[in-house]
Amino acid sequence: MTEAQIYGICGAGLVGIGLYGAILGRSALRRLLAFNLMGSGVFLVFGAIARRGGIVGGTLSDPVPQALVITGLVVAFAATALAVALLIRLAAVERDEASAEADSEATDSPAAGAAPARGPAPGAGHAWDGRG
Amino acid sequence: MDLADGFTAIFVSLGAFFFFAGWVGLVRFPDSLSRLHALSKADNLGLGLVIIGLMPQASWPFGVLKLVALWLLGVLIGGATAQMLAGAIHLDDGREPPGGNGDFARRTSEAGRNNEPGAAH
Amino acid sequence: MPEIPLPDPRWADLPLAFAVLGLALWLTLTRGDRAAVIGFTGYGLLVAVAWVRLGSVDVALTEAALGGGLMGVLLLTAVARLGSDIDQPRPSLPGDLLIGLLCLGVAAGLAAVVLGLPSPAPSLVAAVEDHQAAIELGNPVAAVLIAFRAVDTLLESVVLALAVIVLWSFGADRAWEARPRALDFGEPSPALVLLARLLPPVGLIVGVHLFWTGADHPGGPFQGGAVLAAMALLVWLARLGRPPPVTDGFTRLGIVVGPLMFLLIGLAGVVLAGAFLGYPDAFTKPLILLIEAAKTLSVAVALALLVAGPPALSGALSMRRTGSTETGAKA
Amino acid sequence: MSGFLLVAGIVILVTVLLGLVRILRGPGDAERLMAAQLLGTGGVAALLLLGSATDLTAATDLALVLALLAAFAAVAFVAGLGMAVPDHRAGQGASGSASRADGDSPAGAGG
Repeated sequence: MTEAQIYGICGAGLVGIGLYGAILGRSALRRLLAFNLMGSGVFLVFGAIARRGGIVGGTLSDPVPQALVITGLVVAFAATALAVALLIRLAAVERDEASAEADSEATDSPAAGAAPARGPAPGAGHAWDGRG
Repeated sequence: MDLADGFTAIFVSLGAFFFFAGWVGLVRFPDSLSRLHALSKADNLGLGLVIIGLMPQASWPFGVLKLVALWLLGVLIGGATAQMLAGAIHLDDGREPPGGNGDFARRTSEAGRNNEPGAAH
Repeated sequence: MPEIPLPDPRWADLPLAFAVLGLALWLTLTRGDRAAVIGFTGYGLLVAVAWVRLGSVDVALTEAALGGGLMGVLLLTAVARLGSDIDQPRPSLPGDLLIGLLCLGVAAGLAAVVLGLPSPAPSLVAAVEDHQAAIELGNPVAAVLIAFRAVDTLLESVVLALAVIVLWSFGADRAWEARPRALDFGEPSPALVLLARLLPPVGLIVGVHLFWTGADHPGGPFQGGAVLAAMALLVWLARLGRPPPVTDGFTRLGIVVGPLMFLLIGLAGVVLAGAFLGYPDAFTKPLILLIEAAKTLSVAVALALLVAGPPALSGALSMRRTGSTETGAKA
Repeated sequence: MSGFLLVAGIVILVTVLLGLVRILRGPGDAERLMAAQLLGTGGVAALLLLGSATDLTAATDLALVLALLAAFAAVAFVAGLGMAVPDHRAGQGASGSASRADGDSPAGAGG
């Protein structure tokens, strides 16, 4: 087995593991991690192809797939950062709703469930100010 | 084989030994602070000896300079992170509670961040 | 001492590949979110070493800086902020086993494709080498990024700028004038402050070195920019400085200067070199350096701001346990 | 000489890979972080040896970047821990955030 084959198969395995985790992950953050594993598996398969091309061309690695992987890594990071921001926003909104529900149960008035014009909900402060 | 190669062989072997020792300590030591101590050994002695050993093989001057910079970086970062981690795992009796997954590190902050002997080697 | 023959490199490759797969499997199945994220930072380091074994130090540098460094900061702060690090039961779908088998099938199929790749492998090495001399770059990967597939790189730098804009839009309306607060974790430990004072000058040198050496050796704007961004994050985490407010003009300029410079020089190429993103022969190297310098700055600013989060009125500050450092210092 | 350096690099790499056991076993997240740190340091040493053995000078640059950035996980971990044990603010009992955080509190974790 050449190293291209070893890491290529490793990349294939990572795609499988990432796919499984993206479907059955325990939490949204874990599914995000799994998605990154999947991406890194695809990149490794690219790396295997680059390595094979590089050997044919008499160098270590074919530069064109390498360049694609570099741009891909940066874009994947940007996408992950956006996903993390969305997760935190979602958590803030959920917390708002949970506290609104708890308040409405406490005051025993069903009409307060909608809670249209309240101030910032307690507990939302640490997650980007709750609802805009 | 000449003198420089012999020098390299001795110091790199010593460095590899300290990585092994650090691993044994990390896996076998009973509590967190001892494990941190073992990690610091690998961090500072292992990497340091490997770098000293590689110096005769490096190109002069930039290769050697980079190695020196790496060693300084390793000592600085290793020391500072060990200090931070020691703060994070510090408990009053310094022993590990029989907790399960992840709860140990979370019981951190009250006592945390004071100077922990044995952490900054 | 007898000369030791070169060992079979598979002694390194096979354990490394198994460790990467095992770590990935563990961090998919383990219970705690924070444990999984810590595993993921280790995973990034391992994959960086794997890329060296695949002969690509350029990618390894990017993976080490992004996957090992910045991703760790982004995800660990996210775990802290979400407060979700409690054991969550795995969602038990009825077709659990079926999904597992299907994923195994996908992996096996892909592995079969990898093993059955055509031989001899298609290669663009010769094509790159033929034209590399014309743009005076010794690093073939840099040549592909900045010249041969310049449109990709241009769009990619635009994507980074757009990502920052989208991220900012996640902030609350009334927080628009405020600063990003995702790294706002209360009083830092003294060791962190020391590190944040000593490391950034070194990181600055390494980042600029990576950008400069990227013309002829592995490195480049992405790798250099990522290292610079990491140094900014360190300063912000230690509260020696704060992320700029999103309304700050210089920050905004920093985000767009890379794509803008790329675009302007590319448009000038229509007139001077007869093609969009073409470089006139006399000024090829200086123009490329100009673009790469601007891109390094933009990548650094954009990556740091992506981790720093959208603008917010209150950060982790409101959750901070007061006085932990003070009591620690006295003890 | 390069044969010896490669062997040493492989030995160190395999050693720190075995340290992954600590990531798997924990028991605390601090232990996992230590194993990741060992991975970073050992990776730096292995890269230096590999680079010296195969005349891959760029490996030193990569080792520099690894050494600089491997510590960031520890930094973010310790900084984020301040959040994991939130103070129990008055009037928060019913809110979602407090009930979530309870799982992380020292009282909850000691059991």
